[in-house]
Amino acid sequence: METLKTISGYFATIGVAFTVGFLFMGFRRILTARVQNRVGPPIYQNLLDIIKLWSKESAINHGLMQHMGPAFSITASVTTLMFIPVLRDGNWFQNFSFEGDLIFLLYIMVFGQLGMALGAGQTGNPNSAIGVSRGLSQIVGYEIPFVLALTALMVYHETTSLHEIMAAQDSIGGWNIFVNPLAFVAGIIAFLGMTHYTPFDVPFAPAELASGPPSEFGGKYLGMMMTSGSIFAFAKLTLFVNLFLGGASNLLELLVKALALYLIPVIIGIVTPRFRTEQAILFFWKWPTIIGILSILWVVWMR
Amino acid sequence: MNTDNIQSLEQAIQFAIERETEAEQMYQKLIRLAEDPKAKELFQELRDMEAQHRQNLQTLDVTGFKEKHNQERVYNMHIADYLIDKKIDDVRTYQEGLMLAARREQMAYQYYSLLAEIYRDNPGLFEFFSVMAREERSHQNDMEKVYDETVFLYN
Amino acid sequence: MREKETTLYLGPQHPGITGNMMVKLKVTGDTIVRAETHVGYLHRGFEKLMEVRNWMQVFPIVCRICVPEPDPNEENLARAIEILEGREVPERAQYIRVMVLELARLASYLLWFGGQSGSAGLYTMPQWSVGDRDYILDLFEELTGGRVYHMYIWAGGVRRDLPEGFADKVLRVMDYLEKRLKHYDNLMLDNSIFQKRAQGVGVIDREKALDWGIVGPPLRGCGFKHDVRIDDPYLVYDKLQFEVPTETGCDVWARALVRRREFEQSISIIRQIMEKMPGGEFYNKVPNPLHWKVPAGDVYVKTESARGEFGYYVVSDGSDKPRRVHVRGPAYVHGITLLEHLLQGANLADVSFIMNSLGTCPPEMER
Amino acid sequence: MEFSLKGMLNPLLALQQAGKRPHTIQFPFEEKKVAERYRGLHFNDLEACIGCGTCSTICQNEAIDMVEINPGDSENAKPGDSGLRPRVDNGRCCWCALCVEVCPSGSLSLTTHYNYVSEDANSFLWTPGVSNPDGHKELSFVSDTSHSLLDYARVPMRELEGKERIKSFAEVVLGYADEEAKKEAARCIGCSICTEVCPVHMHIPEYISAIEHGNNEDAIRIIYDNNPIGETCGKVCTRRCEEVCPLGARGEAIAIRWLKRYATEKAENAEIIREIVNPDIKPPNGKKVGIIGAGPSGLTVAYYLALRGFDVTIYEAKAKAGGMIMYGIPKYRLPLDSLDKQVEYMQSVGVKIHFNTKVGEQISFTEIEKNHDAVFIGIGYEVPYTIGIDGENLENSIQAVNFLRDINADKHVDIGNRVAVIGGGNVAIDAARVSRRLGAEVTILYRRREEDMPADWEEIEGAKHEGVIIKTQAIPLNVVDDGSGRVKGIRYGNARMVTDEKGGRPRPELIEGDEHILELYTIIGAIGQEADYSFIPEDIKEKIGFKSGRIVTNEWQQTSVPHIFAGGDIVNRTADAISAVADGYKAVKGIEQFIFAK
Repeated sequence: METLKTISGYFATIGVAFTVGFLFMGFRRILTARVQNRVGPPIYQNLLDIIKLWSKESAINHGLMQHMGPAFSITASVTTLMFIPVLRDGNWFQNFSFEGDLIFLLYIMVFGQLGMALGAGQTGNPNSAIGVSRGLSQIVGYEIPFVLALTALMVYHETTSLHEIMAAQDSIGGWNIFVNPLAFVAGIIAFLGMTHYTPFDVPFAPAELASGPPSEFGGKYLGMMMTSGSIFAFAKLTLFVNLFLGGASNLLELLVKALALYLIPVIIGIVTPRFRTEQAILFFWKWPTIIGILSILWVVWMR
Repeated sequence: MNTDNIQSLEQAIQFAIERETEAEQMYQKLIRLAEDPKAKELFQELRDMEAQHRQNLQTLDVTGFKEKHNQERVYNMHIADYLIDKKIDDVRTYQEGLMLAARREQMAYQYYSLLAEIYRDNPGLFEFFSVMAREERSHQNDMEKVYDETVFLYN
Repeated sequence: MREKETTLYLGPQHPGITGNMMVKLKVTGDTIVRAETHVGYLHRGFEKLMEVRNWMQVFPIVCRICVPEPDPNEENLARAIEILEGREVPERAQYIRVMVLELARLASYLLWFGGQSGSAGLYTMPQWSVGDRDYILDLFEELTGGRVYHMYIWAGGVRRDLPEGFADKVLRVMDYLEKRLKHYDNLMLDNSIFQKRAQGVGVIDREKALDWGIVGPPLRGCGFKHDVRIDDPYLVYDKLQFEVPTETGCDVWARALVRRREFEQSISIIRQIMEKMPGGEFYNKVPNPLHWKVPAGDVYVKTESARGEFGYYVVSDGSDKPRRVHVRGPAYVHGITLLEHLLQGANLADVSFIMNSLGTCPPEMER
Repeated sequence: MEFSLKGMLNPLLALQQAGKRPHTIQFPFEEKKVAERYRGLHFNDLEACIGCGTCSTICQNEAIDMVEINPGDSENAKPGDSGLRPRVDNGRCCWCALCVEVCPSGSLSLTTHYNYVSEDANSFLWTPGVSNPDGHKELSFVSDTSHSLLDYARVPMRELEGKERIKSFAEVVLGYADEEAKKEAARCIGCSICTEVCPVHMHIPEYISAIEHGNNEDAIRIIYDNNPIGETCGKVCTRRCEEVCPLGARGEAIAIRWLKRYATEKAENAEIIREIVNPDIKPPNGKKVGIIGAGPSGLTVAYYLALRGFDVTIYEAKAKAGGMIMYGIPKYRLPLDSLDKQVEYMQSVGVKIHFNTKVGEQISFTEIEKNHDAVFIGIGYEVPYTIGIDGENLENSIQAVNFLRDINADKHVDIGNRVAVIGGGNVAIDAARVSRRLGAEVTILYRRREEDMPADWEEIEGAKHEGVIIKTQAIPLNVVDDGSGRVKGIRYGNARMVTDEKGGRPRPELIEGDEHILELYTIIGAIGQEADYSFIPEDIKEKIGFKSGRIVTNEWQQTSVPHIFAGGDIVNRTADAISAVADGYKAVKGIEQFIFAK
């Protein structure tokens, strides 16, 4: 009985993640359109796109790794999600969180990108290859402030368990965003890098690489990637909500907090041009890294 | 047959048949006399027309007569009224032939109209002669139309 | 040790290219070692086509030589024929032509605003400027019946008179665009990241700019005050007041500022035109187009297009077809020789960025 | 990396736009209303279109081709309509609307309809008007004569003043000057619709184009290619070509006749014609052809057969060649020397003409038959119909054909000072205008309305200018005798017009009692003519088929007697010179085929 409940919980998590993910993306498309003086598509447009893509057949074959790429990507997204507790407490949506899950997440979050990189590299399209190399370079860029921010939190809370970090933020004043704003800033800038919205969309830059890694992928592959993207977006947002906004005790709270967090990359994405690759990496290594180090110092000093 | 001793419809028809036969013979003679191919063609047509009328009369169903005759309005362009009355022996050309035919039809109309007046008391005969008069009037109009279209092409 | 070179084909179908052309890039990492422009994907050899079309049939062809700004082509051809024929153009038609040319310049610059920002990833800007350009296209639609290809200016004048109430509509659009410029500044030109991307990128060698035959905003961005409208006024430009802005940076940023300031000047020119527009005839009718012959002779005419001096060399042998129409488009210099030169050593990310700043117009190279 | 605060915050102001009304519309639910002059997909008014193909000519993309909408349309088309209609390949069209600007009939327009989606590539071949029958409801870019690239106004022909004209038989039309002719010729759109209706299929666009470029000699050569009496036709042709000229749909037709006249008149005498045309005369082939009647058809047969090496002899009853164009057309329309020049030129290429040789009197038909390999009969309609009313034989009641013949032969005719002409054809108008020049007051009595008159409108106008009174719907009833066998006047009645239910032309119906008398000195009948076949022996007459007084021929003008050919008025119903020329031209081929097939 318990097992059944757990398993159904996993599926529920995936369902919620997917739904919230595409709704958020739809929301982003509408907001972007409105700022751009357009009406924009309906909020469920991404769902329609995914359904359409899944219904297509793909005639191109670049070898096994091309099939595996999107599969890796979706696997990584789901796995990441599985190790993120969606709600602070209660029995539902806890998934596989365990002691030290934060360290595990640091690795597993990159896994999807690596899988994609393998798949895209297989296609032989130079645009994909360059996109992949840029993407990996950018990971190198934003991982540093991200790790610094996480380190600050781990040091502060003396734990590597996400659950415990969540539990520690028991009141609004106890939220890490207020307790350690520098870590939040470093983390959110790294988060901008993770979302691949402008100014950090060099891997995909249409004007340069014609969308980069996914350029040889269409139909079901693209559908898989979009599905993966929806789930991964939710996973990341949930992670950040858990880390800095004290998690959520119910789904509604989670949605509100996640949306608030999501607005930051969306808004910045609307109004900024793209950094060049080296500008982006230098940027990550400069401001957010300094802020990240400062946040650790701050924690050390506070303690 | 004399007009005086027409007593019945059958006799009246017989009378009319004789008139048509006379006309037929006249055109036959003209065909022989005419040199102009167009005139010759016209007289042949007229002869055949009269022959057709004669046949129509010969096979006329007396009982159903009243319902069958034509009721449409007949125009009168009055061309024949003012055409020179040609004698048969003078007629050689196409124009003269047409003039003769138009005048003849007109006269036939007048003749039948008169007969209709005379036999006003006899409903059957009156009806027959009226119809014949109307027929002849329509033939006159046909002739006038032909005259209008050919001789009067530029008039 | 030589790094491994990757060959990248930018185009002929590519979101970052300004039309159907290809830039073949040899890249090491993100740096371009060599760039080669390849054209031939777009048009059918218009100059040659014109030699087998009669004079009137040439007008629907020339406007296709530049998609974003077809009118200088029409005006050039019309003016060349008028000079050869000695045909007078009614004054009203001349004013209408200037209005059309300046509206086309605005439309072209709006498209540039979009292209320049879009190639840098600022996707909001193209949506704005292309949307705003549509208000100008609406004006064109009302005036000429066509939105993009107008086929409106032809020998002897213009094709139709202004529709009723057109002047008011033009002025309303001008007021609107002026207001929008502030938003454009906020989003694009004041934007730190845009400035970072544009400054010091695509620098033209000022010493060689004139020798290379660079014209228009790229030349004015190098500090040369060169503008056909001032140097060799045509139509009624000598009766209008306007400035020719210059910048000294020689880079993408300087060219952007030049265009931004010229945008204001064009608005002012259009306002003057609407004020001074005389009445009267708009068309001095040409003979039956099916056998219209233009006297023998040759003539070079030029117009200041949004990309710079736009010249037509027209030769007539006195027959009903042009003997030769040579189009001297600025994009030929900017898009091939200059672009190839500027791309050497540039960052891959800047290829279409530089391309846009030069006003590269593939149909014009490939006429 | 230096960031200014302004550089980071100003872009965020863009977010204000989120509250503004969007620029875009939601397409399938809303549609953009296009401008009044929008150039969308084509529409063609199929009724007004005449299939001239000018749209197809001007289209620089070659997107328009002319097609039959239903199979057989071009065969069944009415005169002046090619039966073809434009079809637009929307894959090629660039919507420049030059086709609209040059459409002479104004049938082609562009519509507000700009959205067309189909998976079937063939459906982009769009026949305007068929593919969008409701397109007339959404017209936007329409053709307007004030904007059109074509010139709808004819270069006016200079003429003598009406008062001047009646003083003499001087030619009324003065002809085009060089510049005028070029200007008029430049209006031509070269569609060849005229060539189709011309009985001879003269190369009209070609010679107009030659005139436009100042190559009159080329024009003359082109004209003489299939019409040896081009100059006569240039003056008096009934010019069906101009009736169908597409420019006539909304303006004035090209003055095709005057242009032909202009070109041919450039050759001042027979030698010059010979020099310009410089015909290729084949060596004699020993075959002889006899031609009866030196009218337009006979002359045409003679000329082209002579060029082909035949020994050609024409037998003409009168003293001069030309037939009806010599004796039927007054001098002020066709001066004598003009015709003489043309006949002289024909004689110079080997045409022999025996004048004053009436077949049946001076020479028998049988003899001609015997001496020649083939015989062509082109005697024309010379015998007039009479008025057919009482008093028609009185003194001074004459026939127009005879009257004109006498005048042209320089005979004196006493017509007095008051003349009535009966009829409404060209002969009637000619007789009236000649009478006017002889100093008489002239009234034309016509049974129908003026618009029913078969005469040329230009002739009617000319007559009016010269002071001819035209009484329409007047039916002559009888000629009034003055008691001494002379005409005293004419009694006529007014008529009302009755429409023919069976579709013929409206018929005049006499209003009884509405009668008037017109006092006159001379009455001229101009009702119509017919042929005199009396010279043909009875046995041959039997064999040759006649129908309504006309000789029946095959398409090569051959009668059922194989070596006898016929043409002109005795064969065709159109009664004009150009049809006679056409018959002659066909007979040339027929005779050649017949003789060499033997």
